[in-house]
Amino acid sequence: MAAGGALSLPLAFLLPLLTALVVFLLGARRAPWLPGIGALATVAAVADAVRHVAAHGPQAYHLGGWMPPLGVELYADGLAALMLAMTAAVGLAVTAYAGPYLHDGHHHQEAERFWPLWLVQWAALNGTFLAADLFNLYIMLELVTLTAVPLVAITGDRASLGAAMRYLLLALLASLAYLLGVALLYGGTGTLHLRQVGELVGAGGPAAVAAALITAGLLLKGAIFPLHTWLVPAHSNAPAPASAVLSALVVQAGVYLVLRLWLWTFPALLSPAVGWLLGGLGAASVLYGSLQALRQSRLKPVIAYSTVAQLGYPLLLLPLAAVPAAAAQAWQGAAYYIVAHGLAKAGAFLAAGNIRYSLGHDRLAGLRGIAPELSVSVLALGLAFVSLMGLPPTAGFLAKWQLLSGALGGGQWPWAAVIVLGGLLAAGYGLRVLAMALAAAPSDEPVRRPPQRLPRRMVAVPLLLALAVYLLGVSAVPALRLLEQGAPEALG
Amino acid sequence: MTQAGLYTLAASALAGIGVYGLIVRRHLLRRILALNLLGNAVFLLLVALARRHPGYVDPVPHAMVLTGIVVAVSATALALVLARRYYAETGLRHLPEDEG
Amino acid sequence: MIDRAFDLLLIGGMLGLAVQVVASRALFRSVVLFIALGLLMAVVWARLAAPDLALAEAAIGAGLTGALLLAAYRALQPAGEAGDAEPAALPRRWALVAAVLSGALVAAIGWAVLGLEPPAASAGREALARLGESGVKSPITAVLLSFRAVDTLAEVVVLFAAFLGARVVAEPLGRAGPGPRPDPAGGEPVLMPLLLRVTVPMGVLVAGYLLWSGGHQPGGAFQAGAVLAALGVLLRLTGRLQPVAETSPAERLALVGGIVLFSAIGLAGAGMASAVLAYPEGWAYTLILLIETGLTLAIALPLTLLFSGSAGLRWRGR
Amino acid sequence: MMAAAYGLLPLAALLTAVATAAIVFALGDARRRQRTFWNLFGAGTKLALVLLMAHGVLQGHTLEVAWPALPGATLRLVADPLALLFAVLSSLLWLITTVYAIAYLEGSGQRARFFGFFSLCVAATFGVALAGNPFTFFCFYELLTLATYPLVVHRGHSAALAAGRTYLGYTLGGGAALLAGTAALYVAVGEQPFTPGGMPAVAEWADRAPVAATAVLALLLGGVAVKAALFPLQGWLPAAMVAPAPVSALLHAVAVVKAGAFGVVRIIEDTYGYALAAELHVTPVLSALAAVTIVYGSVRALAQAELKRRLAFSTVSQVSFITLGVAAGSQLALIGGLAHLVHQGLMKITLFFCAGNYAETLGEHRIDALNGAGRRMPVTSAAFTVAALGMMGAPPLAGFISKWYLGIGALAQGQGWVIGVLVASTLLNAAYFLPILRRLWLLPATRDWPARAGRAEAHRGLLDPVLLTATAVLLAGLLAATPLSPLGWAARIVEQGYPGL
Repeated sequence: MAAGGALSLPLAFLLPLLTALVVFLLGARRAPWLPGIGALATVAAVADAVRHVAAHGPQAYHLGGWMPPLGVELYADGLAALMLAMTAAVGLAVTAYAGPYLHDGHHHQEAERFWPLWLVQWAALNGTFLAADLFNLYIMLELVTLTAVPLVAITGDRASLGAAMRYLLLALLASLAYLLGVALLYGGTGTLHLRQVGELVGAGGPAAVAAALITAGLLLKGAIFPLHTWLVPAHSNAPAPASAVLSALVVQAGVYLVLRLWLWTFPALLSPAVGWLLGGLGAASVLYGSLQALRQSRLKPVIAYSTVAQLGYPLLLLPLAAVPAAAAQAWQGAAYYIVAHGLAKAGAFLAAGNIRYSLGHDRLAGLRGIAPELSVSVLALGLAFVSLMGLPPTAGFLAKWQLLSGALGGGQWPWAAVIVLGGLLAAGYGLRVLAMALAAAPSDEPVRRPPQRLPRRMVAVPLLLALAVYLLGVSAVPALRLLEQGAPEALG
Repeated sequence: MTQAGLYTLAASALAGIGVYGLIVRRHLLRRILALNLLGNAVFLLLVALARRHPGYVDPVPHAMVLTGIVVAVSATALALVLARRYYAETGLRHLPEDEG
Repeated sequence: MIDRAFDLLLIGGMLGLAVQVVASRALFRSVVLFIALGLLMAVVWARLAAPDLALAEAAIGAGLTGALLLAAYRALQPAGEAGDAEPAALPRRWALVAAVLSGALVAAIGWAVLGLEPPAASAGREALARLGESGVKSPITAVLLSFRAVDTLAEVVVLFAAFLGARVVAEPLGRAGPGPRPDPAGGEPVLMPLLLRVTVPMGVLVAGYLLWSGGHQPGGAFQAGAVLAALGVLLRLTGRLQPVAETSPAERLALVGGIVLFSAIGLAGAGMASAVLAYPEGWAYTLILLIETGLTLAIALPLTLLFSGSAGLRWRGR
Repeated sequence: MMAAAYGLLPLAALLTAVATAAIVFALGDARRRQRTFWNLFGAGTKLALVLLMAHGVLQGHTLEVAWPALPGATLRLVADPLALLFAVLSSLLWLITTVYAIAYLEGSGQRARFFGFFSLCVAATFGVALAGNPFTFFCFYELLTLATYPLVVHRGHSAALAAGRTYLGYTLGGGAALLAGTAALYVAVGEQPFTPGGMPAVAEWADRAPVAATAVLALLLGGVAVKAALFPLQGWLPAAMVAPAPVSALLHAVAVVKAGAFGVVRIIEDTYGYALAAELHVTPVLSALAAVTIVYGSVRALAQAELKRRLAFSTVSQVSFITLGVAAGSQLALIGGLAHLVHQGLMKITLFFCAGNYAETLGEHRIDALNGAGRRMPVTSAAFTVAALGMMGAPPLAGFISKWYLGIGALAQGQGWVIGVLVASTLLNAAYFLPILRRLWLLPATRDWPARAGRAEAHRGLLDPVLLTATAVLLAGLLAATPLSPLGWAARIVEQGYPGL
């Protein structure tokens, strides 16, 4: 009976959780500094976990000292470490941003409710990235859902309530589909451990049915076309910090699990046909999401549809994973895509939140002649969009380059075409927004309502997130070296 | 057919009924009921599979179902509160985009 | 033979009820039938050698869920409105699509389970074999609080999160929960006070027994919490517990205290025992009982509050 | 120690421009004096660093900095003579344009945004110049697109936005082709540095898979052809004329079109090598397109009534001389093409500055409104005249030098038809420039322009840059025989790098 890996693994789950509980116990108003402390502690735990993975390879922590299949294992390889780190960055940013956003006198009630929900969600997200146990993942997924839905509904207007309701019903359906698959897998293998199941499950009929159910559930949670319908109303009606975590983290956790399970648990089932099916859904997401983003007249729906599009790219790994010449680069590209998208999308939503906070709306046409007070936020928005477009010098570009090189290297032209076309479409919707922000005010404009002053921290946070994407755009090598720790054997 | 086999088949039928109800019924309360039917189906499947082993009853699925029941009641409670608030704000008992 | 017939009868009843729940024209009927189905499920669990589940299902699956459903049904049914006024049904082709889809699902799962060979080794078998190391005698309690303790921890957090979420979208006190609250001082059936005077102590006693007995036989924090919650529902319905808009410090402590305690003991395991969520040698039973006591409250209170539709509750005797 | 310091120069110069942009953004609109200081300081520092680099290269130092961006893709900046040709040009003109722009934009809004992106543009141009491999080249090439877009739409009215859309439609489309081509190249041969005469690995690959190699070359050239405004991809350039004059000057004379033309040089000469490109039958197509563009641009220029639009079509025409010089395949033609890279930059920036001066001082945009402007604004008009004559190829000005080398270079290669193109171009240039000169100097003024603040001429900040660049046009021609003239440097590049042509 020994735990094995680094203590920071369980801490990454327990620290934000305990912070949430204490914040609830004391009340956010009485301890406004507490979420920040908890966030920093969580970041420290994640940093330690990342350091361990980088230095000593994948870390497996056996909770309670029980080895699987009896106990639940927390497992951090390079991929999980990257996800944890990305979540920590976004989480810290959102925590810093939400403070002034919520404590401005209008949102006291929201603040009391936001903090415990968000901190529990952070814990659950870390749990999702770490859990190496199919049933524990189910609970983590439910925890993510049950915290995400109230965040969508927190403003309490008609649109957000409807969006939250739809989201909840579909997410519960997704969880149950997932659990149904897990039940079949346990029935067939007698274990819930990801890799043990992978070793025992084989490629037979029951395994295929289980994989199909689990994948359908996760695609629904990951908002992959055609199961994306719930995302846009939910993400565009939520308040800015919630939109940021929902788009940057919550849906990406679904996509992460699709990759995790197909590469570690069901590699035997990943035939070319299955790969093409999943990749095809990813490609459809890329194209459909981008085209829809081009047609929106408000800023937040543009960003939300861009999420649908961006979530499709990592799935392109699945058809490429089986092609030896493509697998390694595509793997790196897909993982880096999730990281780049998370940071850029959080930055974009927070910047959009500033615009909305200040102007009171986010209609694209109303962005003309935007006030100089908002120029930093517009700059942050623009910088984040450049990464979403996959243009240099951003992390989004490096991810796209790797994925594209993988596709070309494997002679997989259709996927390469999707990647290039998706980038062009993203440029289309991104620059449509930026053009409005750069445009001069129409001369017949009535007197503008003076924009509400933005707290400094709310101005700085989106810019810092956007700049992080550029820092990761200078070199992906450190992150990709981390990713090599425990890379899946299924590749190639 | 064994007792466990019988109940696993019953579970799959129950899952089908749940999914069918979820699609064709639009009243929010009915959708929540249908989700609970599906949940019961999953639980039944787990417990039935636990019964197949010669000589012992697997306690792990039982623990999973026990956990699942609490998760299910939590989710149901949240869904019901949300549905009620949605109705109070909009006067609707279904989601509007479902028309036609 | 009799066994087989009984199984078939149970399954038939279960599926028949499920079909009725979906197909019934009257929503109220669907709700009631669903509650009945929950009770039937409890029998099924007992039949499948899962008495723990039978207890939990009866209390939570049928009891609490049923109470929540009935309250919601009433809230969604404006006074004076006849019938269910359901939204128009979907076009026929959708029903067809749904039928095909769910049919395929049934076929796929059915086919899969029939092809599923029971594995030679399983986590459950190992759990039974190593039960002695867990410190408790009931295999399910061992799985829930020792082998897979993190599941239980996370699951109580799920309940807490649902409570938090319900607060976000809560309706005004007057409309929330089971609706208009009776004043216990006003007219109520003569026998009610007497009934409560018997039920409440009995309930607490039963909960305590279930909690204590969980270590070696069916029962434990879940069931105990469910019984307490049922008691809470009863007191809320009879107006002994009145909804209030603020969560009192004591209630806050009861809501999260169990989780904090569980996490703290879990974390202490990293220093005092072999790992996080491991118990020091010889302390397992005591600590598990302690944790379960905390969890009983952390299960009972949010469930009661979810039913009540309020942030807190205040006692109001006659 | 010294060598290591030299090695860091490219990075230092790049960061100077980036830091200038960051400082200018951070200063905001209000702090004019500080912004002016930092703009000039940044531009001056960068020029000094680039000149130091040129010195270092002459001393025989290797100026290189590289770091891995991805496994198998390096960001690499190398100061070879060809890179420095472009880098010196862009740094010098940045400084001059900054002076001009500070005066030109006096009093207009969003200046922090303008100058910030302006600096980023120059950083990107510098990166394009020093890119040591195709991956790096692509990165900066796309960065240039992004950094110029806010400048094109700077005025923010609907026409500017529409032009911006056109601009991005073309350039991002080109960027996508370049991305696909570059990635495919990397997949085929791995990472190779730009190598004068062509990458050996590409030659081997082309032996194995000539069709794929040709397709990738077509993608690469298609990508850079957009910015080089090669027919039929020139449509964005006249549209982008809505931008303020300093932007037109920078875009058309230095940054964007030159990045495209420079890309053609890097791809033909340093990636595939001329011999391979010719073997794959790509160079004849390229020279034909260049010739068509030269004639097409000139013909379209004839019909323009607005001065800046006429200059824009003139750019379309003139930039293709560089491509033509590359595609002709002889040393002399390449020298002419590379010299023209600088010469055209100097001439065209002068012309745009002058157009800006007329617009700013007289409020005139149309050619037919400039009657008699020469007497009113003699200095500006004299500069315009020098640059226009240079464009036509009148000796001893810069334009004559490059056309001369192009002509004899093509003749040496047996491509006599190039002479025809040159003659046609000269005649057309005369046909659209001489009428302007006639109006400036010979026709009486039809309007009575009010003097602003007691001055007849444009004010100092607008005038000095014009004088400087016009003088440079003159000197580049007169001193062409010296080793450090643009021609001398171009000859040095070709003799060292491409002895095999």
